[in-house]
Order: sequence, then C-alpha cells, then structure tokens
Amino acid sequence: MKIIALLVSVALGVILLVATNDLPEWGDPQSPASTHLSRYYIENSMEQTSVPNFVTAVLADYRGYDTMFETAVIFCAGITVLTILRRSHRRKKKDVQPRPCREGQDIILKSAARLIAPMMQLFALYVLAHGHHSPGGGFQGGVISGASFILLSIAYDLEMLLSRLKERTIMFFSGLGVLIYAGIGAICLLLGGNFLNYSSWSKILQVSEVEARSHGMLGIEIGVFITVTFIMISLYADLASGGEMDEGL
Amino acid sequence: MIQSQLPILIIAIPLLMALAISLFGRKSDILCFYLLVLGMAATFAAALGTLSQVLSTGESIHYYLGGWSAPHGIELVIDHLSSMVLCMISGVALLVGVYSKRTVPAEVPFRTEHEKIPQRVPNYYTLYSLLIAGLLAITATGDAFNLYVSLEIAALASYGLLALGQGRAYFATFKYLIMGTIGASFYLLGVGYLYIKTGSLNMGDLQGILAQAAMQHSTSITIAFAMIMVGIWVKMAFFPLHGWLPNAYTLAPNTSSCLIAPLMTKVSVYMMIRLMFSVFSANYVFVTLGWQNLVVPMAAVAIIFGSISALGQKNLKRMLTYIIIAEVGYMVGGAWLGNANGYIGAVYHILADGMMTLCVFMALGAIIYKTGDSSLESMRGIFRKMPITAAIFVLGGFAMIGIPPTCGFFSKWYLVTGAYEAGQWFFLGALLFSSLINAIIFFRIIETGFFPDFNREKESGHHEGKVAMAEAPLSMLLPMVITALSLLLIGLYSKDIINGLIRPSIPPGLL
Amino acid sequence: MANFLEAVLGQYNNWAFIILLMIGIYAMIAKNNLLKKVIGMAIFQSAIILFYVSVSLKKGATIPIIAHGHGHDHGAVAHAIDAASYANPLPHVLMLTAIVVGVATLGVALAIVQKVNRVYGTIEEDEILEKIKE
Amino acid sequence: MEVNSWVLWQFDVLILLMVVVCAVVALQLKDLVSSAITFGAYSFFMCILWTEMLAVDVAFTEAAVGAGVSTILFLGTALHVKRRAKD
Repeated sequence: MKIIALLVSVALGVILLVATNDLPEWGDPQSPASTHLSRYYIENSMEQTSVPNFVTAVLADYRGYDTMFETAVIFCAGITVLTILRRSHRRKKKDVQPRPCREGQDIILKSAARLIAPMMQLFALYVLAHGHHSPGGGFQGGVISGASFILLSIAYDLEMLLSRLKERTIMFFSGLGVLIYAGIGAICLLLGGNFLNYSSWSKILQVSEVEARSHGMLGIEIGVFITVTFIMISLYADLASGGEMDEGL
Repeated sequence: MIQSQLPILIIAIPLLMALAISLFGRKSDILCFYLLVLGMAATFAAALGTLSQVLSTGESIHYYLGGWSAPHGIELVIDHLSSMVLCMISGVALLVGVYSKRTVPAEVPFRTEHEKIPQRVPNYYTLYSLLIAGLLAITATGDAFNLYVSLEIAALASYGLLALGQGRAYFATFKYLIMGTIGASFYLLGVGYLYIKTGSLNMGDLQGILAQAAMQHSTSITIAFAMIMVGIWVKMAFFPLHGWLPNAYTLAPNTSSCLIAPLMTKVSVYMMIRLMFSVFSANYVFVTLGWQNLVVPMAAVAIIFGSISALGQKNLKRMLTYIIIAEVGYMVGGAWLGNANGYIGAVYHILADGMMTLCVFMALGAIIYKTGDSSLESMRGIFRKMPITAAIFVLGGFAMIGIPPTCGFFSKWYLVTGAYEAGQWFFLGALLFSSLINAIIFFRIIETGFFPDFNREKESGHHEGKVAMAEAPLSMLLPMVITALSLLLIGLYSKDIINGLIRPSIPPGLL
Repeated sequence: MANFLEAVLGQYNNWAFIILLMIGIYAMIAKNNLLKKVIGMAIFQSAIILFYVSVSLKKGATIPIIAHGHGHDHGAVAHAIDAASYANPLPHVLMLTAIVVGVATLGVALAIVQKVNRVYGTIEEDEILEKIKE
Repeated sequence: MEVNSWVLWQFDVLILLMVVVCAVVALQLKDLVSSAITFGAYSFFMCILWTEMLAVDVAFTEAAVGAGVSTILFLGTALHVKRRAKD
C-alpha cells in the first residue's frame, strides 16, 4: 500500500509540475483568470448590487445558487452526522466515568467563558451585518457564533448547553436557515423574477432594484448565519460526546 | 409563467421538500413518507414538463439564476440529453420512494444493538430528498464549479444513506468517503486548471474558449482534462478505481442500495459525457488527444473483470454490484468509441441500465424483505413463494443479458455496432463475453428459483402444493411492476427514444 | 543561474501546493490510522484551496473591497474602478464554498471514524481488516 | 529578487515552509491529540498565508473554521478513540 501511495503521489507531483510550465505568470494582472469574468465583477458589481465587497457580491448574488447549495451541504452534513452517531439513550449517570479534567470545577475558566461568549456573539452579529463592506458575512459570523456556544459547553459541559438549547430546537433552526435562503429565492419566483433574482423584491421593499439586491443578500446571509451556527453546535455536540449528548469534551 | 420556471422547480422542489421533512416530519414517520412521495411526484412532473418543452421546441432551455446572463451568473442548461436523465432520476426517486414505505421502517430505525434511535426515519428521508436534489442539480447545471458543489451534496447524502447498513457498512463507507473526496478534489483541481487558462467557469463559454488553437495544444489543458476524467472515474467506480463500490453497496440498507445503485454511477457517466462533449469537444477528445485506444480497452477489461467477479459471488447483492462495475465499463467504452453508434449506445444504456438495475435491486430487496437472506440459496422455490417478484427479477435479468424485447438488447446492439465501426475488437469481444456470463448467472438463479428445496422437503415431509404464497406487500409490488413494464416499454419504443431524444443530442464531430 | 533561481523561486507557490497535494494523497492512501487519513484529506483539500487563492493574486493589487464604498453614489464610484488594482474575487468565492464543503466532509468523516471505533474498538486499518476476516 | 518585490517573498516562503512542516508533523506524530493541535497550527499558518495573498474573506473563514471548529472536532474524535496511533 505504501508503494502504491508513493507512486501515486509522485506521479501526481510530476504531472502537476509539467502543467506548471504552461501556466500564465504568477500574479500577472493580464492573465485570463484575472481578465475574463473577474474584470466584469470588479467593474460592475458596485453599480449592479451596491455592495463594495466584491467577494460578498459574487458569493451571494452572481453565484448565489452555489451558496444555496453550500448551505444545504452544511445542513446535510449535520443531518448525516446526527443520523450516524446519535445513540438512543443516555447512559446512566453512575456508568459514566468522570474524566480527570472534569473533576475540578474551574471557576476561572467558567468566568472567562461567561465573559467572552457574549462578546463573541456580538462580534458574530457585527461580522454578519457588516459583510457587505468588510471581510465576513453569514458563514464567518455563523461559525463565530457557533464557536461561542461551543466555548460555553467546553467551559461548563455539554449537558448545560443542551438543557438550555434542546436538540430539537437545534435541528429546527438549522433547517430554518436553509429554508430562509431557499424561501427568499422562491419568493422571487412568485414576484415574477428568476430564482434568487433579488431585484424582484423591489416591489415589496419599495426600493430600487439595486438596493433590493443588497437587501436580498443580507437576507440570505442571515439564513446562512442561522444554519451554520446551529449546525456547528450540532456537529460539536455529536462528535465531542460520541453521539451520547452527555458531557462533551 | 410556470412553464418558464420549470427548470429550477426540478431542483428546488426536492430541496424544499427535504427541509419540510426535517422541519415538520419529526412528529410522525408516515408523514415523512407522504411528503417525500409528494415531492418526488411533483419533481417527476416538472421533469416531464421540461422534457415535453424540449421536445416541442427542439432547442435547449437556458435558465439564468438570479437573472444574470450566462458567463457571469450560473445557468441551468436543459437539452435533450439532460432532460432524459432528469426524467430518469426523478422517476427512479419516485418509484423507490413508494417502495420505501415498508422497507425504511423495517431496516432504518433499528441497529444491531437493537436500540431504537430517535428521529432516524425523518433524517433518512431528508437525506434521501437532498441526494435527489444534488443529483438533479448535477444533471441540470451548466456551470463547472456548480457541478462540484452539487456533486458534494449528493456524495454527503449518499454517505449518510449507505452508512446505515449493518455494522461493517461503516468501514466500507469510510473507504467510499475517502475515494469520493479524492475524486471530487481531482475534479476541482481540473476545473482550477481550466479556470487559470481560460478565466471562465460556464460550460458553454469554456467550450468556446477551448476551441481556440492555442488551447488545443496546451499541456495544462490536457492535464486538466485528465484530472477531470480521473476524478469522475473514481466517482463512477471505473475499473482500476472500483475498489470501494462492492462493499459499500452490498452492506447498505436495501432501500439505499435500490436508490443509489441505479443513480450514482449513471449520473457520473452522464457527467463524463457532458464534460467530454459540452466542455471539451469530440474533436479535442478523439482527434487532438486520441486516448480512445487506451480507454476503450480499459473499459473492456472492466467489463470482463466485473463479469468474472460477479460469477464467483455467492451473495446475490454483491453479485449485482459487480455487474454494475461491468455496466460502467459498457457506458465508458461506448462514450469513448468516438462514433455516433457508440454514443447512442452509451446514452441509451444510461436510461436502460438505470431502470434494469433498479428492477433487479428492488426485486432482490423484496426477496430479502421476505426471506431475510440474500444468498443464492434463498432463491430456492422462489417462483412458488413470490411468483410476481420472481418474474420481475427474471425480466430484469433478461434485460441485463440483452434478450430482444427488453431494453438491454438495444443498447448492446448499438454498442456492438459502434465497436465494430471503430474497429475495437477487444471491446466487442468483451461485450459478447459479458452477455454470455450474465446469461449463465441469471439462468443459474432461475434454475435455483424454479426448483424447490428437495432436501428440506424430504426432511419436513412437505408436499409441493403446500408451499405458502408470501408475496411482497403492494407498496413494494407496484413500483416493481411499473419498473418491469418500463423495461419493456423502453425496449419497444427504443426507436422513438433514440430518434427523438438521443440523436438530436449527438455532439458535432461524431460520425 | 539567476534565471534558474527566478524560475524556481518565482514559482514557490506552485511548489508548496504540489508538495502539500503529494503529502495529502500519500497520507490518504498509505496511513494506517483512519484519523490520519482524515487529516491527509483535510491537507489535500487545503492544498487545492492554496492553488486557487494563488491564482487570484495580481501584482500591485489590493484586497477585493472598495474602500469607503458607502453611500448611494455608486454611479460615480463605478467609473473610478480599475480592475487591475483589486485581487481577483472569483477564486475567493469558489474557495469559500470549497472550505465549507471541506468542513462538512470532515464532520461526516469524523463521525464515521467514531462509529468505526465503536463497532471494532480500533481505528487502525490493519486491525479492522483482521477483525472483518474473523 | 525583482520578480517577487510585489509580495514579501521572504515572509511568504517562511510561512509556506511552516505550513509544510506542520503538515508533515501532524501526520507523523503518534499521539492523536498532539496531531489534532498541530493540524490547528497548520490551518492557522494557512490563514496567515491567505491574508497575505489578499484573500481576506478566505482567511477569515479559514481562521474560524480551520483553526477553530475543525480543530475542536478533531480533538473530540481523538479523545473518543485510542489516543496512540501506530503510524
């Protein structure tokens, strides 16, 4: 097996090195990759969507269909992990061997986590809301806000988190996020535009079509945010407890 | 209005239905089933709608998502070829959906340790619907990168569906996951090389740029093509890269294998054909590169390997998985023959093989559901116990052998003609050889099925007439009968399908 | 000599990406421990991301965000945009999607590893194969 | 080195070196928990590299996902399986 692997990896390396000779010079502003499509995006996205961050504009609007599937992929992963790992019943309290690190109730850790978590959530919301103008957006914000819950459940334990946030709620919200995304797209159909054509929202929102695109993007970013937040919690809860949902790490 | 929005409905309905099942189906399992069947029926109707639209106008439909025109936004392209595959996918999804009414509650919630796992059935149906959404999105898309994302969603859902089998299924699925990720990553790398050379991701746009003379002889484009092909071959389990398939499909729950076995490999073949002829061109693949003399014999080896391995299997389900590997060889070989007859054979075989794989897997699933066993011995006396199921199994077997009124005959006819025209004698021989092996396999099963177990009868002193009928329930029989009829119909109307649907999609440059 | 150095060092991004790809695929095929295979998989995917990101770079460009692009005077701003002064945003978008797909695959892979461990009591491939044979 | 004057190439090469070293170390360590942490370091260096290659959004995502959540997921798995790997 090792020999096969070595052969495959060396062959791959050699083939890619051969291909390298033929590529345009690194960093050339006139290379095809930088001129054909990307020039259009850079020159027109501000005018057409009024979003200064090109990445957000392309991600959420020009290629919004990709992003919808990306959100669905995350949702799908959450469901798959849950289906594979989840165990039926919790083990009885007395069967669980408390891990050594869990014995001391660390007051410093808990207090710090309690202080940091709200800050993280606030920052996550900022990243979400300011994604049009700076790096960030629904996905990054969602991961940060998911991480704040993960932090809490590491400092305390998973049961504390799950007693406040039921599993059913987690799954409900993670589906809801994708539904918000696909729903915004589907309402465009009802308004007479193509799927995910946010400019048709201008009839409802009473703004110009360009502004409507900007608002539509914010809407779908919120959907992505919700899904990612809850799927990150769900992934952590499943993987850290081995599907038992007891104490976590 | 709805007419012009049909292409997106095909993809949006299963996606929204997955969410609906996940959000509202948690209360009762049977509600999930009805939601799924409803969604699949609506999808099938939408797919038929686009098919009739394509047939009546004779032109492909372009649907611009977000209202952005072609190279800047993502577009869906539905032409003759993709509308046919869309109908097949949604049709199979509907049939398996109906079929799953009894099988899913029987095999999904319980595990080997006999504990009931909460929410298993709604999750299963959610993944089912997401898988179908992914496969339909692969088929409809006109964007090379979007294909990757759709591929991944279909792959992730299929890992979930396959892993729910018996204990050993997890390890098999892990291997599948590793191989699947390698395949998808190779595809992504190939698209990256195409992007760096052309600056575009839209398939139609790419084809236009790649037709330039400078691109035709570029090394990195050749390597991009090789990467993409290797990636897809891993996904479809083409011969030297097939290692993950038999275990993953054999150990999976029956409903999952009924769904995934007919669809996953065929959609990968469709992807290969789409990329060969709609991103690159027939001229580039067969004249500039001229790799057909390498790939077609490889396909012949795949056919021979698959057939011989199938002959050696005791477990019927495992035997069928090896036949799938052989069938992949048929389609890859046909597509790479480089002439019109080979292309027709390969495309027609996507449809025909999808339906016949479904037919035999569903019949076998019904037998397993009743007898709890998938060895050859479980077939003993099956004609007496489950006459309809057995008849359907035999019909599927006839189609796989290629006996005339069934569809299997016509695809083989075109493949053999194409191989003859291209002078690929080894491939032609492999086709005939595998028909022979399939005949041996299925007649052996039929023989076992016709004769009751004499030894057991002697022991228990039963008479022949006393064997009780134990036919599968109606929810399983109905889709099986429809599938079996479709095998005959696709065969009988083969001329119309080929002239109406496949011939208009023959790419320019194939003779 | 100087040319050669330029040719080798000027392409160091390609070197790094190829080396990482080779490490990743070697680990995915050859490593015995399933978790190591998963790490190999993650390295393989991030190598591809590195490739795409280095495609997006332009000489003398800045990050693909219009500074002070607030407000509704976008008509005026649009004229001033010079495509060569911003990095190419499209590969960034594609790679955001690829990272998300990567973490989704990672989660599923880890779940399957844990389940394999639960069924066989080990995640070493050779030991699992032995147990399957029994 | 005029070719590379447009990026801090010394810095670039240093980080690429660290990335490769972290990748190899993460794969070679026998202790899976250390391996997971090293992989987190790998993601972190990747993130620095991408910031410097002007891909700020990608870097942000990688910092949150690669160095943050996937390290935790790796750790969670490493603690549930036998911690010592054979290779």
